[in-house]
Amino acid sequence: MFLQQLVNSIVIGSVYALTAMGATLVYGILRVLDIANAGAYAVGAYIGMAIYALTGNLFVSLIATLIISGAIGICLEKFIYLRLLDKPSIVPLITSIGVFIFIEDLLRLLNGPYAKRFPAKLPFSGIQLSSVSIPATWILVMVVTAVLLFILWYILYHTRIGLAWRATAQDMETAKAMGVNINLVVALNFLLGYGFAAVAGSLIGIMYNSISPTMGDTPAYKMLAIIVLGGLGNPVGTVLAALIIGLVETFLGGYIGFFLPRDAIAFVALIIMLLIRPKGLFASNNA
Amino acid sequence: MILQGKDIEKSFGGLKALNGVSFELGNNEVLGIIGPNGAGKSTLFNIICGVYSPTKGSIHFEGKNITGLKPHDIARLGIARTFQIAHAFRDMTVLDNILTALGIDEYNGIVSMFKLAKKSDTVESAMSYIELLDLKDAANKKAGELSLGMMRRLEIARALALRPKVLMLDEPCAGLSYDDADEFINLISMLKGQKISIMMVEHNMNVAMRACDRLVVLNFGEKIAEGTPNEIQNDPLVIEAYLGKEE
Amino acid sequence: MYGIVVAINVGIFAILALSVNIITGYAGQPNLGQASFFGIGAYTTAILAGKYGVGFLPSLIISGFIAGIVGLLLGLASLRVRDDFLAITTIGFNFVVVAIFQYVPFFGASMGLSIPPLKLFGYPVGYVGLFIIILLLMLLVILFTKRMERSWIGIALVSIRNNEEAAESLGIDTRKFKVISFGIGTLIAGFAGSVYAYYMGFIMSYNFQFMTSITILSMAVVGGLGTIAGPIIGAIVLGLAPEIFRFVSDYRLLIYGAILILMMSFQPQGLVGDGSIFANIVRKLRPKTSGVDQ
Amino acid sequence: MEKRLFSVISLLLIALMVMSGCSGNQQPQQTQSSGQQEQQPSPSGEETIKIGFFAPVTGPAAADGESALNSAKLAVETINNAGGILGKKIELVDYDDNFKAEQAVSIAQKLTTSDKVVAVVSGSYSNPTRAAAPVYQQAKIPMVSAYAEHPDITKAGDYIFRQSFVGPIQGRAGAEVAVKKLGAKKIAVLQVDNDFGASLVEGFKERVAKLGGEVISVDTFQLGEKEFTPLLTKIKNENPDLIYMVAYAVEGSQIVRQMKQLNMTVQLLGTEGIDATKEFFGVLGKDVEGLVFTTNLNRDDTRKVTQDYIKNYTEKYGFAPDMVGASVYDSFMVLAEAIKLSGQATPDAIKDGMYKIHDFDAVTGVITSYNKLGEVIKPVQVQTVKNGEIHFFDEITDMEIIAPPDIQ
Amino acid sequence: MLELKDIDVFYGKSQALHNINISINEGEFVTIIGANGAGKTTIMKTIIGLLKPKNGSIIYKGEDITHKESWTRSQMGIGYVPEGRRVFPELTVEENLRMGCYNIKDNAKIKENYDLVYELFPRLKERKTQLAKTMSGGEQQMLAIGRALMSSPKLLLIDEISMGLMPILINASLNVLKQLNEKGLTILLVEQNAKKALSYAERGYVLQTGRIILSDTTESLLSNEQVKKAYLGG
Repeated sequence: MFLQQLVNSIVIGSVYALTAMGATLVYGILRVLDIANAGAYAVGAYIGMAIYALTGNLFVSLIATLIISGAIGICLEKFIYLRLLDKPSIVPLITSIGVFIFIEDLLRLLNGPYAKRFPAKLPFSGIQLSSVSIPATWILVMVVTAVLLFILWYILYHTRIGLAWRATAQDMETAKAMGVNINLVVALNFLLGYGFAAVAGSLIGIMYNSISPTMGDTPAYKMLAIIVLGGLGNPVGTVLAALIIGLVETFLGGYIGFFLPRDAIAFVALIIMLLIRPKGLFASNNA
Repeated sequence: MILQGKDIEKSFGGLKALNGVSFELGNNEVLGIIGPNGAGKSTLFNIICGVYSPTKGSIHFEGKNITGLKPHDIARLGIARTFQIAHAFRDMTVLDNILTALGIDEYNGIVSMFKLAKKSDTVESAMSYIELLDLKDAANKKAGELSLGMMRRLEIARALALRPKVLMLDEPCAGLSYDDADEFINLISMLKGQKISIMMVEHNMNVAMRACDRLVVLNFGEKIAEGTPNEIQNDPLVIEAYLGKEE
Repeated sequence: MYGIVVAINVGIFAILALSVNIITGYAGQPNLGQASFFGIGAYTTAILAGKYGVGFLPSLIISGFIAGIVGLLLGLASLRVRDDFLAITTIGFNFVVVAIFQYVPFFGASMGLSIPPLKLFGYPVGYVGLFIIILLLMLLVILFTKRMERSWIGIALVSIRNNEEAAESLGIDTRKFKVISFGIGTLIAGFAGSVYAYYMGFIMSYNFQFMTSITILSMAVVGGLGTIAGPIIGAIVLGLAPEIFRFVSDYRLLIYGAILILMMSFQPQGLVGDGSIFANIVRKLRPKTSGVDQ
Repeated sequence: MEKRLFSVISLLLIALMVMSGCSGNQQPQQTQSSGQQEQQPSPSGEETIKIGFFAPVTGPAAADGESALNSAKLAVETINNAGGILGKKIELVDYDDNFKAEQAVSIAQKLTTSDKVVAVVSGSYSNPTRAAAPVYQQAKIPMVSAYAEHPDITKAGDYIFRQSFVGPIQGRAGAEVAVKKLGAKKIAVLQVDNDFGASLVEGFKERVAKLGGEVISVDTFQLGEKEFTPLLTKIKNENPDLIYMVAYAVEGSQIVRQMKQLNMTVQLLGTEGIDATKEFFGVLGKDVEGLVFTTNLNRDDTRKVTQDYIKNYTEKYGFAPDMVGASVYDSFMVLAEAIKLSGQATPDAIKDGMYKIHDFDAVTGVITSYNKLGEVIKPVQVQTVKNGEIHFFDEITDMEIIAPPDIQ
Repeated sequence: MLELKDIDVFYGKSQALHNINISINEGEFVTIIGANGAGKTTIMKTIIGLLKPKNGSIIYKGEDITHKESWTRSQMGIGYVPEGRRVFPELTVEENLRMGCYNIKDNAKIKENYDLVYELFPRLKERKTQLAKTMSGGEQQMLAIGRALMSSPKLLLIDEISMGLMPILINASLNVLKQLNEKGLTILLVEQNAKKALSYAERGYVLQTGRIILSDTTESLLSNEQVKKAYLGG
């Protein structure tokens, strides 16, 4: 049972990591708490399902989901966020909540309120050990998360544009003067930020074989707790925080028992942490 | 002597920003702290005002040790300050900016903080500071709409409204034009007439030389010279610190 | 009657918007968890009036004070964090408070709590009576805010919002005033919660979720933070929006979202905030006054 | 320039809102089901009987809201096509409560004062229904709650009726099935943490104890929860004979799926919360084979009303109806019956008519009557899934179990 | 090579630069000196494009770049050492340098530039995997200069080379600049330390409160009393 719970927590943590990554990337560059990112999560699930239904190819649908949602993200950035950056931080926050409400309701109007199925056929089957069972969809989630995070890590730490991303997050002005086209970096940021959230949504849709317009509700707020625990804008910290929350939730909720609901655990952890270490568990010094 | 710093040392991380700096501000004196960029002037200034506490050493005000007090406590004792980058309350009118300082005795009590601020006597008193700094036409304007020169005057007016014994000015002339700076020097001499001791950090040497009775020169966190403007102007160490050494 | 019920709703939310305005508008501290204090007030009344038969006024007052005390504590804790971190702390607080209401049997847990109909001097108070009570409460809050705006505390809070460092340098203990603003703002939210409990007759944790906090804050922001008219106008606009748009019932939320986006994009200072179109018109129309209080 | 233009537009938008707010009060919007508009002459003033309706058409419970609204429209259409009642057509006045109690209260005011309906059906959850009930009671307009579970709803007064079983009844029925029919001794409970879950489990636990079974654990989860593997792993370890799942469709479908993924084969007993065509059976497909659940809609019911309803709904909306829809549909039918019985379409007459209902042939079973508290007395249906279809499993008629609470 | 024509720059409502006219020829070593707050950094930021002038134009190699973005200017060969160094604290030395040649795609050229910088500042090579924030002020200054050189600039803008540096390091840095200048790099140095700057540069401008008050060869500026006044008053 311990092993099974451990696997459970890794799957949950992977999903959280992928979901929170988008918001982390956006915060890293623009310093905006982007709740609308959870809208991309729901949009991604619908796009993924639609393209999968059309092509029957999971790989194609995930890539297309990433790109289409990323494009939506870029539009949001260009038409809405960019003009709000010099305003008090509460303004972009409320705007992003407005965007989130708008997206969710648009999905309901377009697709109806009922949950839909997302039955993906996977080319591999689950693993069954004596005490641990790992369904195929879990493997998919873990593998895709690992691959995406690896790609992100590779982009951030081994490519020119990734270097520019990190430099821009640290000092936008100097990065500009070094010849970095900030518009491009910000666009990439939204492409990846919204793309990742969308893929996370697709994966969740497949994993639970169910997508609905309101599926972004819980992630929208839990991801806030995770990105703060991870040190706001720190991608590596976010992954660690997501895994830790996955672990704590699984073991507190399913193993030991906790007097509050599972979803509250992340926030209890958040409040305790902020009181002890106000800049997040993995805050970098310049954040 | 009203304000005294003894052997002040301050490190940030491993870097020593100040190293054993002492100074004395006499009654009704204008003391200038000068030095090239990165000399530690602002650090010293902020230690006196309670923004930082020193790693070593102490600050004494009227014989009392005030080291480590919070900025608002220090303000209440009678040390007012201005800021290098204009810190006017931009959303508030000029009048309200001054009123903020006039409330110093009312902020402590739960009841007194609910007393009306704009009584005719307080407004009158605020207006007197506004007139003193020649801001009358702008009294009902938002501070954010003022020019930099006016904003600096507003900050001085606001600091004066605390009725301080010591006025600390952090680069009061940064970014000002000639005329504004000239006016500023007149203002300082006028304030001297009102028995206020002044300590200022200033980059504009023209102003520092003309406004100050005495200067303390810092370089790399240490005091390298102290004396009248005349002595300082001819001190080879100072000239070297500023203009550099000729090869 | 329908009009009165809608007005009661708008009135309660106007009080709430005014309450968050003291914390976020005047003192400049982001607070996205105001619904939790609204809830604390409502639950206190539900327990006092529902379980122990306590009368209206004592329930109202105790509810306000309990919310205010919890608010003071949150204010104290919040001194350690700033800006975005503070915003998220308040969100987290909201989730935890709702979770406690939802889980702890004393608070009715998942069954919610019922509140007996409001009676004053032995007579039942109908919606009209409630509306009058809310109007009175709102009037008190407005008068209080006006007084605050014109007194030293108001000046201190606005100066903190503008520039904390400078406020400190003028003898203002910024930490103390931030905590006080939390205390006052949450106290008022507690009052609103108490009246809300009587009005609804039944409360559940769901009513005080984070989205409610957002609704409250959006009203204050859309109307104009740091003003008195702003939160009230915001509450009217956003409070009436769901009622007005009933004829396009399917698109109501969509329109709500769009209003938030458009307002923030083009009038981020709110409808009557500084520099908004309305404020400029009013400023042009109003003769200049010296603003002296005798 | 562009900026200015947009701000003018947004201001206009707001001005428009304010203005329409002023006029909105005098002219309440009355929506009619779109499908029926051509079929029936447009109802005017005196000729129609106005029945109000509210459901969470937007917001987090939108799926149930739509099922409810669909059935409400179908019910009105069915009645009107059959010639109406007392020669008058029914006019539906429907509103969306956005899953919010405050909105349900203002809708209640709107329906009772400006819309002047003679009766109301609640197609919403407990929170809005419970908050609105006193308003209807005070206005003396009868309200039938279609499927809200909270026990306090009917306590608002004699004008408030419930068309579904009060929670503990279904819980008790579940216990009968679990222990007697399915032979379970050790039972694990997995419960949604709200009034629905709590009240069912209350009745279930009490009855299981009486029948000699044992509830070995009760685990709760939040509405909207997706991840049940931690809880299920724990339950798997406890090795129960049966899991009593009190959940709604979305969460329930995840529980079933994740049980499959964990290779759990233990018998599952569900409740009416999962009885949703699209959200549960549609999502699960074949994964749900063998499930037993208590509900009020018997798909195998051979009576004409039930079969007609299922057929008409499926034709009209393209998918099979569920328990929420059936309950709403019945609520309208019951109101129509009450009008017929009292011969008058006034609120008081309808209320009196409701208490006169006896052995009424409803979609969700034969209704014995309504008791003084306004609770329905009818058998509990037990269904099972065989070959991917929902079929009859049992029917609980024992009065000891199905007797609702009453006024003492 | 670079020409500033009638530049006015404002911060909000206050004017920071008044009618600035500067021109630099190819291969020159020009300095702008002036006390703190005179507007030196503002000029630099205006040239690199981080601030937009309200009036006037900037001509670089015959092209009007007044409305070009910073990154375009950088691509056109303007290197920049910002005031206070502004190295990227969380990047390694090597990554900081890589940022300098952000727009060079030719790997051989990049390698060549690395070699050049490491030759000029061997210390950087020793510390190439270290995070920039862990380095001393002097090393950070070297890094900032090295970073600017990585782009193979035609024109190098340096804002305050002396700030917070020990005199010996200032000389070392200036010597490096002189060397580079002799190899053909055009340099514009903004400096508070007037004597230092003037003894290395060929030509100088004196800036006071946002205005150019003097412009001459460095020899004559060194002997000009007005320069001392601009600093020490009198």
